[in-house]
Amino acid sequence: MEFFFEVLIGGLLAGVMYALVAIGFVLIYKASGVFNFAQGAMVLFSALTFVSLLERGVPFWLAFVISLAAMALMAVLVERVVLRPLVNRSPITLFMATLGLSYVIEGFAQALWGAQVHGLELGISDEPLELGGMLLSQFDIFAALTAASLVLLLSWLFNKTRLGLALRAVADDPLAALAVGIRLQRVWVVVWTVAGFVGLVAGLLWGARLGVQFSLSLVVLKALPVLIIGGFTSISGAIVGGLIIGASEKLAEVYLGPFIGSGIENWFPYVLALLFLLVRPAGLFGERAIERV
Amino acid sequence: MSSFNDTPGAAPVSLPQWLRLQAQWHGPDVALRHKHLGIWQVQTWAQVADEVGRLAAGLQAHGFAAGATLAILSRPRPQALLAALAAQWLGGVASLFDPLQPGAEQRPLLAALQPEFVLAEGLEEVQRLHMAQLAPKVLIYLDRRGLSASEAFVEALDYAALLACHPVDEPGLQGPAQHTAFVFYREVGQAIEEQRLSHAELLREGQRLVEREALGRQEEALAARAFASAGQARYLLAPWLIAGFRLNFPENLATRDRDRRELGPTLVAGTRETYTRLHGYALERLPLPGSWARRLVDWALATPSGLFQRHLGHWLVRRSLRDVLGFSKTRSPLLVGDALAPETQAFFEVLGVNVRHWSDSAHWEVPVQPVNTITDDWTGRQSQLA
Amino acid sequence: MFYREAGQFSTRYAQDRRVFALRQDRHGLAALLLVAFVVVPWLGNDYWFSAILIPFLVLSLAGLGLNLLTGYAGQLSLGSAAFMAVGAFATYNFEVRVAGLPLLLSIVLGGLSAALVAVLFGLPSLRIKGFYLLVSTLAAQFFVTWALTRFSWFSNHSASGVISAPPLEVLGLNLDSPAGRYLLTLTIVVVLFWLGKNLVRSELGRNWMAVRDMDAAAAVIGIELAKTKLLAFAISGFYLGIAGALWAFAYLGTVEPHGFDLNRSFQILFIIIIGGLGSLLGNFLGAAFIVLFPVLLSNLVALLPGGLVDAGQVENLQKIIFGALIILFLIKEPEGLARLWQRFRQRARLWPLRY
Amino acid sequence: MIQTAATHLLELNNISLSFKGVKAITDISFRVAEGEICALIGPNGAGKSSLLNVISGVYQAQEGHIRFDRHQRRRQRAHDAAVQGIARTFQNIALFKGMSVLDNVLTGRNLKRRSSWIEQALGIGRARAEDDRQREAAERVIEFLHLQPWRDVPVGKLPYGLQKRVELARALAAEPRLLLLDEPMAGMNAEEKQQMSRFIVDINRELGTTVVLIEHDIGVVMGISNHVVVLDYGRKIGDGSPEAVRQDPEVISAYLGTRH
Repeated sequence: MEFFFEVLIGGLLAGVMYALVAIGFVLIYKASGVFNFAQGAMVLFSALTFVSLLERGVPFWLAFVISLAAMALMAVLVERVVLRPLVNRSPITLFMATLGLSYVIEGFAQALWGAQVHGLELGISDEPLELGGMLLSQFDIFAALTAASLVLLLSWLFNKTRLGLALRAVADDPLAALAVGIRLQRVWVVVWTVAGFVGLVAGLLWGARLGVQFSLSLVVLKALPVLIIGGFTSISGAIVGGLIIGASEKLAEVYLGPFIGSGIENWFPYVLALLFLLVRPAGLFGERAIERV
Repeated sequence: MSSFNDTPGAAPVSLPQWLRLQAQWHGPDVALRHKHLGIWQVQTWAQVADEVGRLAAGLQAHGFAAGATLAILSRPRPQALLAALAAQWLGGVASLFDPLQPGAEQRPLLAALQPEFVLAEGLEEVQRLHMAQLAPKVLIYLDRRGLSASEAFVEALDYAALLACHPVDEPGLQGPAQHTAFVFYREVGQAIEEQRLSHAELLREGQRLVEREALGRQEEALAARAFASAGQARYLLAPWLIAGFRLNFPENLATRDRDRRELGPTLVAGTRETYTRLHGYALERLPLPGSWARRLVDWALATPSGLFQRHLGHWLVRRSLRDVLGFSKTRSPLLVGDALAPETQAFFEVLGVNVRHWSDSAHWEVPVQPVNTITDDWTGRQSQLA
Repeated sequence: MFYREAGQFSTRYAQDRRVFALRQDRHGLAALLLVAFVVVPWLGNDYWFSAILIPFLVLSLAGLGLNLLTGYAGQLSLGSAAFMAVGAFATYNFEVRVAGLPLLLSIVLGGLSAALVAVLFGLPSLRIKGFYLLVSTLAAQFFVTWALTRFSWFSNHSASGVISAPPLEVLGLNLDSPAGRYLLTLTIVVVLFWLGKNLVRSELGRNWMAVRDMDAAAAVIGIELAKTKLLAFAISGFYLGIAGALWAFAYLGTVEPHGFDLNRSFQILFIIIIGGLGSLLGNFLGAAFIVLFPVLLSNLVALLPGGLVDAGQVENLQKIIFGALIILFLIKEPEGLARLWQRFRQRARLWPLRY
Repeated sequence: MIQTAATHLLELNNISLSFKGVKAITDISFRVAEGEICALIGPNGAGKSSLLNVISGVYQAQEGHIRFDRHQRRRQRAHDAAVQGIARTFQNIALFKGMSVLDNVLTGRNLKRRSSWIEQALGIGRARAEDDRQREAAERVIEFLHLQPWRDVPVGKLPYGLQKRVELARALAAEPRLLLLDEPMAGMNAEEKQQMSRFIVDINRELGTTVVLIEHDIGVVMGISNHVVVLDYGRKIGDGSPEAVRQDPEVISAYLGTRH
């Protein structure tokens, strides 16, 4: 029984990471209707920038700020070069554009910082911690707390600030937002920057786990089923979805693995997401629009 | 060249006789094409002769006899042409009216003429007859659409229904060559003038054209806009029947330019309007002034001086321009009626299309007798004079 | 300006339906085929066959496979490589397990197996659209590669799941030489493209485009969405499967499941984006680009003074330029290279007039 | 109730429809006689389009049932409606923008297909002969609506008025018994409207197709229709001949009085 819970908790904490990436996704989708495949590349880029700076002896906070600035710069470029020219094109087109974008960012990141694996030490010991008869890694708990505080920060940002207001307006009805004088472009830039910031945090947590390397950009593939389950438009949905995916894939790996073979966590989330879709086509928290003809 | 040579014994003296001859000697050859339902529908000489025969029978059954006049108010369509031939087949006269002429001009004309036998293309034409207070004895329509509403429809006949009759075989013998084949009317001030064309005159003119232009069976002719004109009868219908080439009808006025390019006619019998319109058509579509393309075109269209300019200009511009306009196969570009404006003449000249002018020797006269009865002495006189 | 169209008209609908309505085009195609089948095998060297022509042809075919699904039927897919893998491994198994089965037949059977798998993963498309469908195709992508590595039966229990080509023999003549493999590929590709052209011009093709452009309207005019979509998946799968078999046996010779990973799927998606969605010609153009571009780039880099760009960076550079190009095309020419060609052709047919 | 003698092609009985609890249509019943032109009028949001969507099977009514010809039903898929011979056009044009005019019209005939897709792909069996028949039928529709000059133009490139006509052509190509037109003349100038009404009347007269149409232009409605049904806030407030409806005080107060 403990074992089950340990697996579960481990899974949930992995899910937190998925959730973090998925949140970045949701932000961008809400604000600009773009299904941003490049989110993974952003995670990689930000994390890579950060560690490479550390390795070059830049102090932690400065490195963090610089990486953040880099993400902001990227956001501006993306808005100028990609989003603006493609405004009111089909969602599919925008998606494919972000596919190209992810190539650019990945290529750029690796050209800039090299492709080798960078270790990352955030200075949190990974000592197991005894909690209610279960062993939990301190790092995991730290990660969970970081994620939680990040979510709080975001919800404050969106519900209390003018920016948040603007963003929600844009998300609800871009035209109306324009009408009341909200500058879409600016909102986009901000949102992509925030998404970059979320990506950075996610990148650091993952990086500290598995080392900062190319595979980071693949988390995006896990984020997709998360979004399917949570719905593209709901942050809380992204979190819940992330936890579900994380937990279920670990459990499946451990309990189903022995029967049908190891490595099923590669595809299990998708099958799960599919099942969800067939039952609830709009995800748990998503809104389904009636088709007007 | 012309099938005149391979005719046995006496040469045909009327249009219908030529038609029958073509059908006898070249039955399976293509006589007509009409772009309809997206493709060029084909009719052979045999089919044409048969249809005309049936029509004649149909008309006869409704009291159309030698000397009667069939007024035709229709755009260029095979059926209209065949109806005219059918009337002549019975020794009658076809009188063509152009529905594209403003109704205001036509109404008084029709009102004055009061033709007994009328073929109207469709609803609009029938309505036009009504506005002219026309009550023809026999009204034939080609397109029944919308007619069910109008009252004239009750006794009107469907062209298709007429074809049900059994063909009359002995065509056009009810009358000598001096019989009138076509009569055209126009209104000058208050007076009405007529122009009569006898079979003899048409055949003579046609024969002249056939020989001068060395027209053969392989010609492709496009019957475009000016259908209801003496020139068309002289320089398109008669040669068509004599030389036995193929007469083609475009899908409709909106598509005629595309259709002309598709078809690539070898014989074009156009009026001044035809060529002027084409000239304009080309000008408005040429590359915009100032662009390099336009400079190239202008250079190529400037009357070629050097060998270089002649050849390069030909391959780069003139050759393709000629093709786009549908003239790349045209051997005999004929102009019927008034002469062309010099710049238009020059434009086609440069493209290697030198439009040849055939003056429409029109004799407009005030009718000697009430127009809805036939007199032949005038046309007889004409034929003796020539 | 090379077109002389006057006098080319149809008196029957059959003539009007011809794929190449204009004589000039028909002659051009004939010449092209002549070159491809006679001149090239005669002149070409092994490097060109194995490194350029064969992959180019196979990728064109794969592009067509995806284009039928995405470009014509409007169903986005990221699982192309999976269906290629199924085709390759199925063909392989038919070859090793059924004695004396002719090569072409087992390739076709491979294609059919891929079609089956494609239909299976296409089923969700009956309920879900757009991005949601990506999940299904990605599921295919990951599940298939997993299954093929996991169960060694598929690779006939060979170590590390690598399969290698059977002797390529058609009607008794051996095609193992590069030229032979080229001809085998070329023949299959030509036949399948001819079939594809007929398909997209048939009722089914129109229904696909109808579903793509507006599925609500398509349903109202009586098009059966389910049947239409599933057929798109099946036929697309069939094409991709055969492409996979050729990729494995005519091009690489030996292949493992990870030769058909997600990147391959992306590659094929890029082919149709660059080449042109909803165009047959586009698949060739896109494939040619994808195959030639890296070669050109590396040659260019080689030209640069040594050390300016080191070999390791070339790959990154490639990625950047590729990604940038994708975005550029989506912005400037969403219909890809094929559209550029069509526009040129339109101008040429009307030259010197503008419209 | 009008023309009770005539055979009724379409019969709506107590149809009700609501989205997420919001009533769009409340208990509507009326009958459409074979061969008539029936106009649905009413202010915006009166539920006209929703009603059309119910008839053509795009929406499913929660209550009531529809009888078309002999088929009695509560809910049915759009496909079934098409099979039974109901064709329609949409308020905001729903053409297949990527395809030519001819291809769009041809899609309208997909239910007339008999040969399988394999036969068509390989060009064997009855496929070829059928291709000819389908093409000819499509061409007849194109001719009927005077679309020849644009046969090969992608519909996306056509002006609005023409697109409306192409959509009508696509519906007509299915040789429907009942034709539903959702604001066929919306956003057209007087000339275009007149031409379109001409077409609708011709379709009704020459092809004997029963027409149900939604139109705001009262002049047009009174001109071409011989049966008018008036809706307001999802309820039927008038039903009868144009003259009768024009007199009806309730209708006047609800609609005719106020221009929309």
